[in-house]
This record gives sequence, structure tokens and C-alpha cells, in this order.
Amino acid sequence: MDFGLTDEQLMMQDAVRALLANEHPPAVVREGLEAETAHDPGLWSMLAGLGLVGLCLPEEHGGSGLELLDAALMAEVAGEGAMPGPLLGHQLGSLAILLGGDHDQRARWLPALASGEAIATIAWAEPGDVWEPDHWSVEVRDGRLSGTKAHVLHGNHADVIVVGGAGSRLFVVSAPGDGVEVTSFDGIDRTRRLDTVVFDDTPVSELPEGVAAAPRVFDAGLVLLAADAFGCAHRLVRETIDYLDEREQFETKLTQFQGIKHELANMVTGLEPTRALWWYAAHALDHIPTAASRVAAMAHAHITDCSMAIARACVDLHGAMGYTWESNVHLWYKRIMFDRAFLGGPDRQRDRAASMGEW
Amino acid sequence: MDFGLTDEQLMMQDAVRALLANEHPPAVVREGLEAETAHDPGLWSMLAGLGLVGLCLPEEHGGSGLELLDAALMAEVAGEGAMPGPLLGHQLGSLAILLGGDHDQRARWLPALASGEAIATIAWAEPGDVWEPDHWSVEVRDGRLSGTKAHVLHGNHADVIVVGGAGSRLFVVSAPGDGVEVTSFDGIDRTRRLDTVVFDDTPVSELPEGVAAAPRVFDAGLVLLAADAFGCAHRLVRETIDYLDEREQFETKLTQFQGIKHELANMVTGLEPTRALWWYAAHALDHIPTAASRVAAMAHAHITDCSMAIARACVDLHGAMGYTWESNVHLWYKRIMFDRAFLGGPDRQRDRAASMGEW
Amino acid sequence: MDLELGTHHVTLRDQVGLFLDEHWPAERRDRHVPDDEIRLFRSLAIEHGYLYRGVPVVYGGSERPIDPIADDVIERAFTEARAPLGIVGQGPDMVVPTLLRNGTEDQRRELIAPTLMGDITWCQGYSEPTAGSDLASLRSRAELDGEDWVIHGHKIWTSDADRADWMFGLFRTEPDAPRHRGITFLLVPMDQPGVEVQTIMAMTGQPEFAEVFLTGARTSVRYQVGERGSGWEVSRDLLVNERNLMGFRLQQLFESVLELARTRKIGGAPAIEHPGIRRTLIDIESDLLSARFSRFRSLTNAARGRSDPNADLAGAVKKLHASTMAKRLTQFGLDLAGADEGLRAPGGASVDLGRANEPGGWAMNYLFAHASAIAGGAPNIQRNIIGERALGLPRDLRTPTGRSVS
Amino acid sequence: MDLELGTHHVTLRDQVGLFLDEHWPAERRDRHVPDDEIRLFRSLAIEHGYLYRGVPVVYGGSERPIDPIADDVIERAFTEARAPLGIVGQGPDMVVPTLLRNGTEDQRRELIAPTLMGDITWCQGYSEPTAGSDLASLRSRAELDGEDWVIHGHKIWTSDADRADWMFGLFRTEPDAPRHRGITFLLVPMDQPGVEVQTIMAMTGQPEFAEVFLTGARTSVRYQVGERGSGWEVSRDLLVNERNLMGFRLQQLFESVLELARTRKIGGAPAIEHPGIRRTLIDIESDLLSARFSRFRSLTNAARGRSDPNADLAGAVKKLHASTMAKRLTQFGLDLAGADEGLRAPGGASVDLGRANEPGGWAMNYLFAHASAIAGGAPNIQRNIIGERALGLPRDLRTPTGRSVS
Repeated sequence: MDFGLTDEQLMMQDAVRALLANEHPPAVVREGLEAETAHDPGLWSMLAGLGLVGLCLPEEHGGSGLELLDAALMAEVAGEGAMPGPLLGHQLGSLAILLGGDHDQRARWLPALASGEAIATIAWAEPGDVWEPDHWSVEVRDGRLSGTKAHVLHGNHADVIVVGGAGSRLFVVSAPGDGVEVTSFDGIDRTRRLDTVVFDDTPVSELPEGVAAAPRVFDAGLVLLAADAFGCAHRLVRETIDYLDEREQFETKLTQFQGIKHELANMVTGLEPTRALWWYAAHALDHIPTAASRVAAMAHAHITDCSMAIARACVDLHGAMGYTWESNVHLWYKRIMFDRAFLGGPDRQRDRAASMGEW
Repeated sequence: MDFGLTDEQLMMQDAVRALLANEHPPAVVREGLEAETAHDPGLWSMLAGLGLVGLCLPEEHGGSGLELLDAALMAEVAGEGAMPGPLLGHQLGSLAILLGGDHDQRARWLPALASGEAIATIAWAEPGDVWEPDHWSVEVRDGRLSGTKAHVLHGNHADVIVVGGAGSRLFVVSAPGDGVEVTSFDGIDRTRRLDTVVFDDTPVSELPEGVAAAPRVFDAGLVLLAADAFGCAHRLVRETIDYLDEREQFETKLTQFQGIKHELANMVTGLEPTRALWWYAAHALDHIPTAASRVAAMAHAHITDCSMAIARACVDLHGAMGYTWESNVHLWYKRIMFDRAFLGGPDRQRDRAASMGEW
Repeated sequence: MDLELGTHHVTLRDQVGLFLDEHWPAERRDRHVPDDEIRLFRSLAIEHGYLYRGVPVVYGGSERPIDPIADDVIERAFTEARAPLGIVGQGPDMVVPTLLRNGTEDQRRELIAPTLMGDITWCQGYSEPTAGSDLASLRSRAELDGEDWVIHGHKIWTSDADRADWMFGLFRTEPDAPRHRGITFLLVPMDQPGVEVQTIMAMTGQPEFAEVFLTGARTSVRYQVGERGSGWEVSRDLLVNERNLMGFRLQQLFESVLELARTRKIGGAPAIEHPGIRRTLIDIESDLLSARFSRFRSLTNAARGRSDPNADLAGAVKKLHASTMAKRLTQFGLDLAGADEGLRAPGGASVDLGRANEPGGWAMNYLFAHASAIAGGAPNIQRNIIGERALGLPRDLRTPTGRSVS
Repeated sequence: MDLELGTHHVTLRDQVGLFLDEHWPAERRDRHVPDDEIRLFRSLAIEHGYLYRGVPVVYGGSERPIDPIADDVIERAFTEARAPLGIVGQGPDMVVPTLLRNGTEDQRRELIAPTLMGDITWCQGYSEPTAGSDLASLRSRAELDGEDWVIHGHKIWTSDADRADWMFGLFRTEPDAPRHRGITFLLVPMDQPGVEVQTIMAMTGQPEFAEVFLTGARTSVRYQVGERGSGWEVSRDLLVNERNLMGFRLQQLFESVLELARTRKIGGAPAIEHPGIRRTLIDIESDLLSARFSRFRSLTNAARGRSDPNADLAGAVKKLHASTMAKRLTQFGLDLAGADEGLRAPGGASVDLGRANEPGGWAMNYLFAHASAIAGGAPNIQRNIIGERALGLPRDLRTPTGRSVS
């Protein structure tokens, strides 16, 4: 038994942290808020260079052959840096093909996805708050799919879209292409854009193990969101301390006021123990299949709620400045809003976890 | 429209406050904790002398002819002083006879109840968390009642017990007497004792309007409990401030620590607005029948929960001393526990209020 | 205590109902109504005594005796019909009461009526970059030049400065007086060369406030409110008024939450049938009722001119209580609206609480809850004020050279 | 990272199951088991390597390699069977680890084994009336008289002092040394004329702690642990140990809540089917899981001997996190148990978390949650420690002459 990170894992986190701090600090992230796209090909190839875009793909296909815990550790760092772009959808789409595809399908798509040459995403949600695989309604007839998918992560950048269909089936669509119409959605988090994708008689290729793969990828998504939110909240606490430490009121540092100190202490008392929760949830995805799904839902609900509460308190601690666009606070705040809502929201995950309990 | 207290109401509160502070301060209340009974006949006759025991009974029967708001204002002061004894049950029992009895029954019982010569109580709850009138199960046959009633307020002091029976019917029993067996219950709040009363073929007299009266008396009970809890919490905040103001740590008054100041500020921010809520609920009992029952349930749930949270925080602010029997904190703390649980508890009242909403 | 709708109020309610049936019929509820029609409606409502009831007729109000229950009857009826109430904002809510109390007759005649009709709009010049919670340390200064005050300074967090016709604000006029005594309350026209406005974008993506740079801006001494050096007292009344704005908005938000709970489904059934949701709704409603009747209590106390330490405490906690409720309510609404809404950018050109259930409405209200929490003193400042002024706790510790908080 | 039950742990689980089937059969679960049978059972469990695994065999433990997952397997199996685990208390949890780390061979041989079997019981002499959170300001003093320390002083909030055979505590031995350096850790026999115990009644109605008056109490220098003046360091290890006690108790409490939720009815259906209750249960369980795996994280870090600021932060918040959970959990349990229980006096001769569902059990746990929150530094002290030591915030403001908090 060992419940800690390896030196390699810590070094990998530090490498990505350094990359983001040097090449894509918040000031650069902010420029992307206004831009038409939050995808920066330069950043993407740097991430690919670090082996991040194919992190969980097998080495035989050019991936790094690592575990979901490693992906979650990267999500934490991505949250800390409010890292923009299509990584989340790419990871989940790639994972779906890995877990659901047959030998030929993997061989066809995974190498380009592992190298970052192609970008994947998932088109799973449907309008009207449809998220879970067993709720999907889009039908495929004669190898062709028609229907509308909502909240597709960077749908406009995807070369490979893994679409969820009725009966939890998974289909792969090449994009852009005929019968794939992408419209952008005005989302809360400008660092990870969402699109609505309308498929119209689009040719698809079914992933034969898709029905088994879909819930596992869904669980992976929950854990990556939780880790991202954790990273955001952790950074926000630090940013808030730094901001308050620089400011004086009545000739006294704001961090010296005990009211502020206690509020910060309460924040980390809620947050820091949850690091072990998402570590465990991520580890369970690869190693404890009987517990994985339930604990993924728990980790998501608990951590995104905790992070959101911290974000709200951090805004207030910044005073009026915290409410401005000019402050960086809203980068992480809105990113947590995204992490919290994506895949259905905390209460829905709690209901799911409860239904999976041995009660 | 006028939403304030009259000079008479304020004077009455001050009179009772002074009485308790002078004649029955916490030190005296504490002596009663250990005693076999929490009923102090001396205190009772002083309360009777102030017109308190017949506050809401008509003047024609020797009462003060006041409203439930006045009774609630007295409950607030009783809470502040952790006043021991059978007043709550007495008020509710008297009210039940007033509202449910016919002319003869009122004439028979009310004068002695108004003067305090006789003490009333209600025997409504039944074992197994049965509280609401429409859940009562005890049956009366040929004018005789048999069955067990739980949580009877000072059942051993009552001369008149108003018993709730199946179909929300109300019956009056004279006590003590044959077929009335009282055993004491080891309750959380030693200032208001509870008994279990077993009736065995006991002769009863039915209150003809009991079915209509029972829910109104139940609502009155909720409001009196809420006002009592409010008084307890209000006093606890004051006691805590006084205690902290006397103590120094690191050569600094504890009240100067901003962490403590902010915690106290949060307490009163939750509490003080609810004063208007129980005022309104009490007023509604007499004047706004359409709203009364729902707002009584809301006031009880909201205020007893708020008060309980304050009590818990006040213990911690006192440090180890707050956890001792020697400190007075637990007087109010446990009294709030009582106020909160009696008649079923906050969540149950919320469920009731929700079912009465125009949703 | 008397809350019952007596004959008088029942009659009023019926009259308001008839008035609304005639002038704001049901088909108007969900459609865009042009500004001139709204204007006409408001004039009629003032004529009938339904709006601006505390303002004398001569200044454009409808001048009715203080009667919070009547106010309540009217507000409820208008809200149910989604009819426009009086204009909400710093002009009617803050400037008008101040002028009624401290203004000259000329100021009242010139400014109140157009403010009430929305023809003159206002912004507030209190905060400065170096004086946030601590108004007494204001640096913007005004100097007398003949019949004009000439102003140099820098105001920040000024809502609506880019649209406002006038600023009301505090300026240091007596540099040698003690800090609180050297401030004067002035009204300053915004459309002049010495006033430069630079909007500040809020996290909602809207330019919700601005910085205002005053470089030789002028205003006539006719627009000085109250005595020289009395600005602190004049503005204290204002802050009290500002804190009255929240309650009604929260009530509207709660109506939106209820509407949402009726329509949203959880596990196939309407959310309003979900036992956990029901308990939360009841608790939120209890909090709102507490705030509502606390307001009645304050109004009654004010009408009686009586002082009462508990009532003062209730006044002191009002803002923190309201902002705490606002956060809880918007969180609940956002969650109830579902993930589709949780992922959506804040919607609408501005915050409109009555339209919370339109796309992006909950996100907008969710973010905006911070603005209302921070405006007029962030939560921690409120806690200090409550602790020190209302609970009588000793002042905060200070650095050896520092001054104390609040 | 490796949490899987490998072959080794699966085998262990099966062995523990067989052991329990044989020595703690199902019929024992709900009945009173005499002390001597429990004693026998514990001896057997030690022999099998299931209890006191960190203690060498020579001192009465079962001496197994550090293996938290094995600990967990054993604890879970024992708990499910309601079999007695090791004795919980200040002796096994605080004195034994201290002696293992800082004690002399003689001290270990004499004191550890009887402590583990409950033959010697301990109380803690840290707090004093004038030194609560601030241990460095202790006044109780010990002076050397030949081979004995002679002690004068006054300890307070001492749990179990009336029953304990020994006190372990901190005493000022070097009055001239700097405050932290002048303290020595001593073990003092309680049964002697110089020791007078006066119990303090807790709000539970139980004498949960006591004051101890030391007037010329003696203890041999053989019972000094660590160097003279090193008491501060020796006791810091102890505080870390104290903070490890809560997690497992909370897990037991949660099992009781689940049991209760299965049996209690709300509106005719089991509470566990109530959607609101379910959400709360999941959230509480998530919190407990966080604490549990944080503990695994700490143990792993300790085993690796590696320092990590985030892990230090996790350690610093553990106690406040646990006491916050304890309050939430006991509130939830008390409410779920219904008003009949909410009105009942705290029950049982002492806190027994496994019996929370017996009459008065929830009230007892509800009140006791405060004891665990306050012991070792009330919540606000914890917040200061977290803020200053773990987050690196500057020290509190102080009065001009005062020293800073924590």
C-alpha cells in the first residue's frame, strides 16, 4: 500500500506548471477570453511535446501509457493555470476510442490523437440537460446519424468526434465534414469553449465496445473535472492571500486581520482533505472497478461544491476589485462553474452516487 | 398597519425580566437542575401575580385577555432567563380548553387556571414520535380513555390534563387520580420536565370543539417554542460577549480578536431578523388565520435551527469552560434542544409548511 | 400590532387590481413594452397614488401618508401583474430622499420630478481608490471659486457613470477640519469637460461601474446639499436608504425560483415535489419573511421616532443578511435551472431579476450577488460594523501607528 | 499509488474473518461481554498480529511492518463484527508512542504492556487555568530533590484523572530558560498524598474531566521522558498523535447513522429513501472518505520521510476538519433519530460511538462533539495555527505590550 505520488508524477506536474507560468500565464489566458477561439496551437504543441495529449494512450500507439491518476494530476495543474483549450474533450474522446474501439479503430485514430496532430472530443450531452449515457436518444440508421448534441468541448477544433447514441452506444465521426454543423455556445468559461453540433445524415463508425466504455469515460470525466476544480480553488486561495498581503487598510496588512485569516483557514480546512478524495477516485478508475463509479460521482459533487464556495468567498475577500473583469479571480471562478455543471452538476452526481450505494 | 410592540408589552417584558433576574437568576435555576422537580411554587405564584399564567384567557374568567403575541413575548423572556416550570404546558392546556370547551367547561376550569391555582398541561404526543393531532391514536370508549401519552410537560404537577385522542379529539382529565399513572422521563432540558402518562380506563370529558381547537393550539405551541429559543439564543450571544470581554489571551481582550468579532456578527445577522418572523407568526395566530398555521411551522423550524447553531458556536467560543456543567451555557443550549425537538423537530415542520404552501 | 388588511386596504387592493386590469392587462406581461407606454403608465400610477408615495405631489410624487401595508399591497399587486413599479436606482432611492431631507426648495423643484420619471439619472461618487470602506479618508477635493465649487479627484466603483446626467458625491472642502467634518455633499453635472468617465468591466462582462476622473469639474454652490462640512451626516442617511433596496429584489428572485421549481423536473417529477428541495425552499422563504417583517418593524419604529437597541441591531445586520440570502438564493436558482444554465454565460443586457428564468439569467444573478454584497462595504466590513457599532465590541486591534477599522 | 488488496491483504482479510468467526461469533455482537472475556480476546488478537501492530512484541504489541491497508482491513473487519479493537485512550494513543520514541528501555518495559491491556490507565497534565492554548506559559513547576522531582501546580481539563493510575504531563523545570525550553515531560503516579483530584462535570452530566492539584507530589527521575527542558518537543509528537483519534470514531458514527437511516421512517418510507437525506449522506460520506485517504496520504508521507507543504497543510487542518464533521454528523444523527431522541438526556455511562442508536446515544454524541472540538485547542485556535503555520500568514495583531497568538 502506498498512497502518494511518485517522483515522476511530481516532476511532470512541475514541468507543466513551469510551462504555463512561463509560456501561458494568466495575462495570456486573458487575451484568449476575447478571442474567437480559446485554442492556441502553440500551447497545444508544447503540451504534446510534454506527452500530455496522449497521456493515457498506450505506448504502442505513441501515447505515454500512464494512468488516469496522471491525467487528473495534469487536470489539477490545468486548473491552477486556467489553461485554455481542448485538452479535456480530447482526453475523453481518445479514451473512448481506446476503451470502446476494436484493434483497427485504435490503430486508425489513436496515433494521431496521441501525437496531438488530431484533436478529439466527445459529443454526448443533448439539449434539455441530457448527460448520462443511458439517457442519450440520438439514433443511428444504416451507419448514418442525425440529431443534435449540446456542450461539445471545442467542437469546432475536433478532427474526431465520439458521439453518444441511444443505448449508450458510441460512434466516431470525422470532422469537419458534410453533415456536421458546429455552432458556438456562449458559455460561462471562456477558457474551454462549448459548441452545439448538429449531425445530419452523417456517416459514422461504431465503437463495438462503446456500451461498456461510455460509463467509464463518463466517470473519468467526473474525476478530471473534480481535479481541475481543486486546482482552481487551490490557486484562488493563494492568489487571494497574495493580493491581501499586498494591501493595507488602516495601515495594517489585510492578512493580519484575524477575521480574514480565519476565513482563509476555513477554506483550506474544507479543501485540502479533498485532494486525497480525487487521488483515490482517479486511482480507483484504473484499479478498483467496483468502487470507481460511485467515488467518481462523490468526488465530483463534493469537490466542485467546495471549490465553488471558496471561489465565492475569494471574490468577496478581494472587495470590489474581485468583481471586476480586470482581476484574474473570475478566470478560476468561472472555470469552477464549468467544472461543477459539466456532466450534470453536483446534486445529480450525489443522486447517482446514492443509487450506487450499498444501502 | 403597525408592526411594533406597545408600551404595555415592553413594560410587561421588563417586569418579568426583572422578576427573573432578582428572584430566579441562573444560579437559582441551576439548583433546580439537580432537584426532583423544576416547578417552584414560589416562582409560580409570582408569575400568577403578574397575570402571566392566565395571559391569554378571557377577563371574564380571571385572565388577562391578551393575545398570543403577548404570550410569545413572555416566552422570549422565559427563554432569556431559562425560566423553569410548567408554564408552557399550562398555557397550551388552558388554550385548548378555551378554544375547544363549551360554556360550562370553560366556566369550570378556566378560573382556577387563570389564577394559577390549578395547573394545566397537554398530553398529546405518543410514543414513536407521534405529534400532530391527526396522528393521535388513543381511543375513548364510553367516556373512558386508555393509552399511553409521551412527553407530557410537567405531567406530575398538572391538575388538568388535556389529552389528544384519535380523530384530533380533545379530552379533559382531572389529575392526579385513579387511572392516571405518571412516570418521569429523563429529558435533555432540566428546566422543563417531561413525563410519560399512562391512562387506564380514565374518565374523561370531551371538549366539543376540540377537533377545531387542536391544530390551533399546536400552532401556538410552535410559536411559543420559537420565541423561547430566540430568547435563549439572544441571551447566549450576550453571555458569550460578556464572558469573552472579561478574558484576556496574550494580554488582549478576547472580544478584540476580529475572528471572534466576525463570528458574533454572523450569529446576530442570522438571528435578529427572525425576531420579526416570530412576531408575525404570533400575530397571525390571532389575526391572519389563513397564514397562521404555515408561518408557525416556518418560524419554528427556522428559528430553532438558527438558535441551535448559535448555541453550538457559543459553546466553542467559551473554550473548555463552555463544555462544563459549571458554566451556564448549557442551560440555554439544552433549552434550545428542547424547543427544537418538541412537537416534532424542524424538518418535520418544514415538510408541513411545504405541504401548506400554494405550490 | 396590526397587519390585517382592514377595509381600507382591502379597498385599496381591489382598486389597484382594477387599475392594473385596465392599464396593464395580462397580454402585456410577457411582451416588450415600449418606453413611452411605460412612462405613461407610471404617470397614471402616480396620479392614482400608487408610486412614489413618500414624495410630495409638488415634486412629482403622490404624497400619501406613511403606510407600509399599503405599499406592500401595491407592490405585490404590481409584481404579480409584472407591471413596472417606480424606477429603481440611485436617483429615486438615494438622491430623492436626501433632497427631501436636506435639499433646498430650488434643488427639490428642479431635480426630484425628472429623477422620478427617469429623465435625470444619477451616479454615486463616494468610493475612491484609496478610500473604500473608510469614507472619512476621502481625497477628492472641492474648492470655492466665486459661485462654483471646483473639483479635483478620482472616484471609483461608480455604477452607471457612463450614462448618468449627474453625480452625487462627497468631496473634501475643509482640509483643516477633522477628517469627518471636512466633507461636503455636492451634486455635479456629468456633461462637462472636467469630467472623464472610464468604464470598468465587471466579471459579468458588463461595464457595471466606472472610474470618474474630475479635473477642474465645476458645480454651482446652488448644488451643495446641506451645510459645508456636513457631508458625512448627509451621506449616512443615504447609506441607510441604499440598504433598503435588496429585500424587494430578493422577493422577486424567490418568485422566479418558485416558477422554476414548478417547471423543472428531477427524476421525472417537478422539482417542487422533491422533499429536499421543498425543505430548502421553505427555509429560504422563512429568511425572506424575516427580512420583510424586519423592514415593517424598522418602518414602524421610524414612524414612531423611537429608539430601540434591538431595532438598531436589526438595521445593522440588514445588508449582510440580504447579501447572504442573495448568494444562497442565486446558488439555489442556478442549480435548480440545471447544468445547461450552469454552463451558460450571464445573459441579458443588465440584471433583471424578474427575468431570472430567461437564458443566462441565473448566471447573471449569481455573479451579481457579489456586487450587491460588496457595494457599500464588503461582508467583512459589515461584520466589523455590526460587531463594534451594534454589539458594542471593542475596536479591532491596530498596528502601533495604525488607525482602527470602521 | 497502490491501494488494491493484493494477495497478501486478501489472505489477511480471510484470516481475520476466520479469527473473528471463531473468537467473536455473531451472538456476541449485541450482548454484554464480561471484561475478562474481552481481555482474553485482545490477547489472542495481539498474538495473531491484529492489534497494536506498531508496538514491538517485547513490549506487548504484535510488531508488524507499517501497513496502513492491513490496519484498515483489520479495523473494518473488527468493526463489522463489533469486536473490541485495541483500547482507545490517552495511554495507548499518546503515552505508548511517546515512550517508544523518547522513553528509556526501563520505562518501556515497565509501562507499555500494562497500558495496552488497560491495567494502567493515564491522564494528561497539559492545560492549566492560565495556560490553555498557550502551553509555553505553563506555571506548574517541578524541582529536583535527590532522585525525585517534586511538583507543585494545578492542572485542569484533565480527562479521567479520577480513574487514572498515572499522569503524563509538562512541568516547568528550568525557570530561567526561555519559555519553550524550560519544560520537562514527566510521568507522575496519581496515588500519592501530593495529588488531589477534583472532578469537573461536563455538560453531558458526566465527570468527563478534572482539576488536579499537585502539592509536593513526587516522581522519580526514572520517570522523566526525554532530556530536561525538552518537554515541548516531546509533547509536540503527542499532539500529532491525539489528532489521529477522530477519524475512526467518525467512521463508526457514520455506520450508526446509516443503520438509523435504514430503520427510521419519514412519511412512511425508510429515511434512506428520502432524496434530501440521501444527498446529505453522500456528502458526509465524501467528507469522511477525504479524511480517510488524507490519513493514508500522511502515513505514506511519514513512511517515506518526505516533507511536502501540502501534506503539512493537510495535517494542520485535520483536527478542525474532524471536529467540523463531528458536529455535522451528530446533528444529522440527532435529527434523524427523531424528536423522541432529541428530547432525551444524554445516555450511557460514557460516550460509546458504537452505541449511538441506543437511548440517549445521539444526545451524548451531540454534546461530546464539543469536547473533541475543544480538546487540544478550540476551533479558533486551530484557525490561527492553520493560517499562520500552514498558510504562512503574518501573526495576529497584538496589543502594544501583548504577545501574539499561537
